[in-house]
This record gives sequence, structure tokens and C-alpha cells, in this order.
Amino acid sequence: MALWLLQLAGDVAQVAADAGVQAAQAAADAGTTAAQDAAQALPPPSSTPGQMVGRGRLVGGWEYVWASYIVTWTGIVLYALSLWVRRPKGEAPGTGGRS
Amino acid sequence: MSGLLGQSLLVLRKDLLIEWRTRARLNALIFFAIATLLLFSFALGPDTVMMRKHAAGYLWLGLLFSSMLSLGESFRIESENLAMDGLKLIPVDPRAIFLGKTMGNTLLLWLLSLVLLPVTIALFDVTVTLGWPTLVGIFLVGSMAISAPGTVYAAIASHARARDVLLPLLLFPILIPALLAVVKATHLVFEGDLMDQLKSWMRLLGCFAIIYWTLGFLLFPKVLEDD
Amino acid sequence: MPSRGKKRPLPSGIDTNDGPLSAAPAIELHDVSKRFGARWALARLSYTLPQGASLLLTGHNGSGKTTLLRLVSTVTAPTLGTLKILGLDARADRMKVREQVTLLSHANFHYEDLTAKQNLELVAKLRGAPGLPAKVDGLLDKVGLKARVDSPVRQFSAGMRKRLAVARMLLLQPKLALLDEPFGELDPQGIAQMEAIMAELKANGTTLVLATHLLEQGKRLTDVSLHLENGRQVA
Amino acid sequence: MPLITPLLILVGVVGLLLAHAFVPSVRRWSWKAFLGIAVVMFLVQPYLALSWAPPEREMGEVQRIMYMHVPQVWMALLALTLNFCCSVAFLLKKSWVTDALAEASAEVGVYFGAVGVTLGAIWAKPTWGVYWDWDPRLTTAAIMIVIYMGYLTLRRFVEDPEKRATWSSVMGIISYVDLPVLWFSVKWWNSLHQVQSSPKTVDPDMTMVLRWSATMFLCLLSVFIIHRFRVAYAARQAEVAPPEALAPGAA
Repeated sequence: MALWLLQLAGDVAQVAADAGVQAAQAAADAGTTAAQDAAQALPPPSSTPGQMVGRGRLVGGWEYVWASYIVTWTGIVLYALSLWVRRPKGEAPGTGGRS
Repeated sequence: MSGLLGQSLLVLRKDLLIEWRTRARLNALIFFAIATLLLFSFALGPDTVMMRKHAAGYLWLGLLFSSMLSLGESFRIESENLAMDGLKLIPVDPRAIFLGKTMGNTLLLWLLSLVLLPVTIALFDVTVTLGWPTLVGIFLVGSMAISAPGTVYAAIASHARARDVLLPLLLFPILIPALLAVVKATHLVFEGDLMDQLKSWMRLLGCFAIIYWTLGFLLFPKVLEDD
Repeated sequence: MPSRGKKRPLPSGIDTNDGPLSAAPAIELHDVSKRFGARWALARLSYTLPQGASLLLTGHNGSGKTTLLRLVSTVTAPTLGTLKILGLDARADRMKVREQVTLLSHANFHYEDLTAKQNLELVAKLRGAPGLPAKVDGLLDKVGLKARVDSPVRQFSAGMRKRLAVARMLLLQPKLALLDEPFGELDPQGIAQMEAIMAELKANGTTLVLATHLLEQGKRLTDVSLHLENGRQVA
Repeated sequence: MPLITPLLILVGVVGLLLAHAFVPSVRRWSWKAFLGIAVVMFLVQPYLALSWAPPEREMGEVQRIMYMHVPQVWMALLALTLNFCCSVAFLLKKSWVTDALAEASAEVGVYFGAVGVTLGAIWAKPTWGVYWDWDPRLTTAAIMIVIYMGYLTLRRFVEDPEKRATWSSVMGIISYVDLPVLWFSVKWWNSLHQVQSSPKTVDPDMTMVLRWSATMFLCLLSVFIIHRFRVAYAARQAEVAPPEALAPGAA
């Protein structure tokens, strides 16, 4: 359990790093100031659904968003699989650990 | 019955007596702690400024590693001849066993910290800026904070498989708040407390100690007795 | 606790109302089972031992004798079933039971690094009854350890450890004495000495439960017997 | 979609959870309901989180990681709270149900915590420039996972079911009580190190998507815990089942 999670974290980190080489460089420069500014002043909230609050100082970075989805979904599939492998044997059909 | 406190003190006295009669073991523990500090200073290289800055951390890491040995040992003597069962059957209140053992482990750790202090000063070139009584007090509260959860977990680990691996594995992460607080406090005593942070760190450390002495007192009977 | 009865009811088990004030049996097991890991060391054992009657516990190694004695001593609790000792619940009134019951076991509870005398003094002080520490020397003399009172237990032979354990048991003045192989590791002279000590205990009204392979001595000291096989009562 | 939708679904899910806890007949099918709700919500969630919700002012698109990261950390905390409750309950009254539930919730909590921390690290890279910046939240969560991995290790190292249950309950209580102290210590320790704070948002659209994701992960958490509980409970039953030695009449 722990092992594959660690491996997974490592792999994803690698993938994300490869994918976002250029963006990460830009982000690294913008990142520190961005986070500090954000802590101080927040924009007035938009109440209209769908309207953009702003373009965001940090441009791009979609590969990180995708990486987060990949990690989550892979995790869910693998954990569900591990539950299925460990399902109690000899139970009446329908109540077993099938998910 | 000689009362809870009386029994606790008798258990403490017994542990100290055994510790005194096996002085060789105590000496080995002290040398182990000193050797750990030496290793840290070797690993860090000859950068004096950095050594001084991190001295508090190394001192407490050395103490933490030594405490694993002393905690394990304090329950090994109880599992020889099932002496712990004998204590239970006299009968001794399990809470008295907890209090006595925790006091014993606290004293031992405190003693160890006092022995390590001159070594730290010599190796890492630190100065005690805020006064010795403060430092000795911090050492005492720090030893109390490590001993209470340490005693509960050592009792559990001493009955489980692979106890030598299990104890640090369970105990280290739990102790992180206490370790951060005591290292910070010690560091401030060494380097001076310009921003008056010592009080809040000591409050955190004190809270940790109180919480775990209380929890240990309440939960130790569950560890010791079959229910 | 009611005073223990001098009258010795004959061992037929369940009905023990023939004792005088001591209506409570010494040991009352009801459907007791004990599991260690995946193994059942005792299985559905029900048995009643009246006070004053002494029990001989027989069976091969691993038949559950030691487990039974440890259960009765309250040092461990049964997995299933209920257990009453001297009329007290072995779980709820654990501390009161322990004041009246002692266990003499293979693991003899000594601290290796303390001397014989320090070990006994510790027990006496922890028990807290007045006058106990004064008895330590006499008891060490009685079990034949007078010459070695100040040697650490680590230097003792197995037989000497056994003697010290007997002194510990006598110090605690039990109403119910649980003896797990009391003659083990003793020389013939020691066996005779121990038998005399136990006979004296019994004459003073202590209920004995004796697990031993020395059937001859065992039968002389007891009135009833219980044979265990694979954790089950056979006879 | 009305902004209140996720709250309504959440109320339904919580109601079903309560029914699962107190009505035995519900237990046979409730996990399928949770799974169904989870699947539907999972299908909609990418649209909500990746397109419908506005990008954040400072962090732009990267902030969308929050909809995955934050709810999963919440779920971890929720599972560990359940573990604490089960630990206390077991010490008060011995029961294999609470023991198995404690085991299940600890493992699922560690799982969600590990994924949450991984996502936190991924989020940290574009915003702070490094994967690990000793942010108090991230650090506390990471130590928390280590603590509960120790808990799971202890469970594996003790063979006797009664002892395992008692000792792990003691450890569950001690570990849970440690979490707030840990949080404060890491926060103070960090505040001297540097000031770091994740942006918060009050945009109602963002709140709606966050609630949607939280409800979705709550369903998933329920499915995982129910099934992990079945695994643990069956193992416990096999361990404590009276063998033929205890069959009636054998005595």
C-alpha cells in the first residue's frame, strides 16, 4: 500500500516535472510573490456564475491540474482494486466486496 | 494498600535501585549519547557557525535516540521473569506502575541531558545566554514530555513482535511537536530570546507534557490488563 | 470476606452449600475458554472448587494447566466465559481477588538485578500491609536462602529461584495459592521441604491448586483432581 | 445549475449514511447507492471544476487543483475522526465492529491523506516553485500520515486480536490527540521560518464546486470504508471464530 503510493508520487512528480518544464520555470519566478500578494489582498468576489474573476497572474499550468486528476483517478482505481483483491471469500453473492 | 502515590514512589525507587545496581548499562547509555553527538558534529563538518546554530537540534536528537534505548530497557527488565505480572498480582495499581515508570524515565533522561550539556557546549561552541536555571527547567519539561508517551508505547512494543523496530516507529512521529518545542526553547536559551518567543514554546511543551501524562495515566491500565 | 471454613466438604464439584459461612467457592469457572493467537488453550471449561478443598491439576505439557492457573490468578482474563474467585468477579473485582490469591509460576516474577532480600522487601512494601517487611528475613531463612540473601537473583540457580518464589508466596499470605510445578527444579531434599511448607499452608486453611507431574506428592496434598487434555476437562 | 445543488445532495448522502449506521437492512444496498452517486458526480465534476468555475485571480488555472486536493484532505481528517471515535468506543465497550471500523477508517484515512499530500506537492510546484515548502498544512498532513502508518504497522505486528484491538485503540486516541498539538507546533515553527499562506476564495461559484467535490469524495469515502470494513470484519470473524474445540457438547 504505502510502497505503491510512494512510487506513484514519485512517478507523477517526474511526469509533471517533464511536462511543465517551461511553465514551471516561469511559475517559480512568479510563484513566491504571487502567494504573498494573495495572502494580503483578495479581489471582490464575483457573484455571476461563469464570469472570470481575472486572468490570473500565473498563466497556464494545466499540466499540474491534469496531473492532480491522474493521481486521484489512479489512486481510486488502485485502491478499489486492492479492496477487491482482499474481498472476504466465501460470502453470499451480492454482499461481497465488489466495487 | 499504600495508596497510589506511595506505590508509584515504590515502583520509582525500585527502578532507580535497579539502574544503580546495573551502572555499567547506564554508562553505556551515556557513552552512546555522547557518541551520537560526536557523529553529528562529524557529519556536519567544520562549519562552526552552522554547528552553533543547530546545536540544540543535535542535542535533542541525541537524547531522543538514547531515550529509545532507555525506554526499551525499562520494560525489558519487567519482561524478564514476567516481573510485570508479578507487580500486577501483588497487587499494584497499573496507574501507579505508569507514574513510577514515567517518573523514572524522566529522571534518567534529565540526568542524561545534564551530562550531555557540557559535551554540547564543548563540541558545538554554544553559550548559555539566558541562564542555567531556565535551561535545566527546559530539560526537565522536555524529558517529561518524551517520557509519558514513551512509557505507554514502550509497554505496548515490549509485548509485540519486533519491539526494537516498533518503538521508534510509533514514537518518533508522535513526539514531533514536543521535539520542535524543546529544540526551539533550547535554541533560544543558547542564542538569546530577542522576540520573546520562549514563553509560547514552553507553553506548547508544557501542554504536550500535561496532555500525555493525563492520557497515559488514563490509558495505561488498558495496555496492561486484559479486558 | 467471610472467614474461610475449616470444614472440608468432599469433592463432588458443583454443590458447595455445605460449607459454614464460606458459601462462596474458591474457584468457580463457567464455560471458560481462552485463546492465544489462533490457538484455544482452554475450551469450555466449567468447574467449581469449594474453599478448603485442594485441587490437583494434571495433564501433559501444553494441556492448559498453566493457562488455567494464570486465568484464576487474574493476570489474564478469559476470552469467553465467566470466572469467580472466592465469590468475587475476576474482572470487575480484580484488585480484591489479587489481595487473596497468589501465583507461583515458572516465570517467578523476580527482578534479576535485585538481591533476594530486596525483591521480597519490594513485594512487602508494595502490598502495604503493616508488619510485612519484618517477616522477610524469617521467610528467607525458612526456605533455606539465609546464606544468600544479599546476592542478586541473577547469580541464583533455578532451584534457589524457586525457593525465593515460595518465600514470596508465603509473604503474601494467600487464601488461595496457585502452584505451577512447585517441585520443578528442586533437589529431593528441597522437594521434601516444599511439601512440608505446603502441608503447613493447607493445615492453616489455604486452598491449594497444584499443577505438578509428581503425582505422589500431589495426591498427598490434595483432595480433588482435574485432568486436562488439549484445554479440555477429561476427569 | 443552482448553487445550492451540492448542499442538497450532501444532505441526502448524510441521511443515507445515518440510515446505514442505524438501519441494518439498508446496509445491504447502501454502498451501491453511494457508488452510483459518486460515479454521476465524478462524471460532472471535471466540467464544473475545469471549465465552469472561474480561474483564480492570482494562481490562474492551477488553483483548480484545489477542488481535488482540499476535499481529499478533508476526507482523510473525517476518516481519522471516525477512527478516534471507534477507538474510544472500543475501550468503553469491547466490540469487533468498532475494531474493524477503526482499522478500515485508519487505512482509508491514510490513503486519502497520501493522495491529498501528493496533490498538495503538485500544487506547490507551480505556485511556490518547489514541491515541498514546509507549508504547515502540508507538513502536518505528512506527519499525520506517518503516525497512522505506524498505527497500521502496529495492527499488523500483534497477532492476538484482543490485544491488537486494545493497543491500537490506545494508539488511535494518542495519535488523534496529537494532531492539534502537531498543527500548532508546525505552524509556529514555520511562522519563524517564513510567512506562507494559500489564497482563500469567497467566490460562490468556487464554493459550489468545492462542495460538489467534497460530497463526491464523501460518497467515495463511504464506499471505501464500507468495503474495507467488510474485509477487516471478515478477518476478525475468522480469527475469533470458536473452533470445533468449542462446539457445543465438546466439553
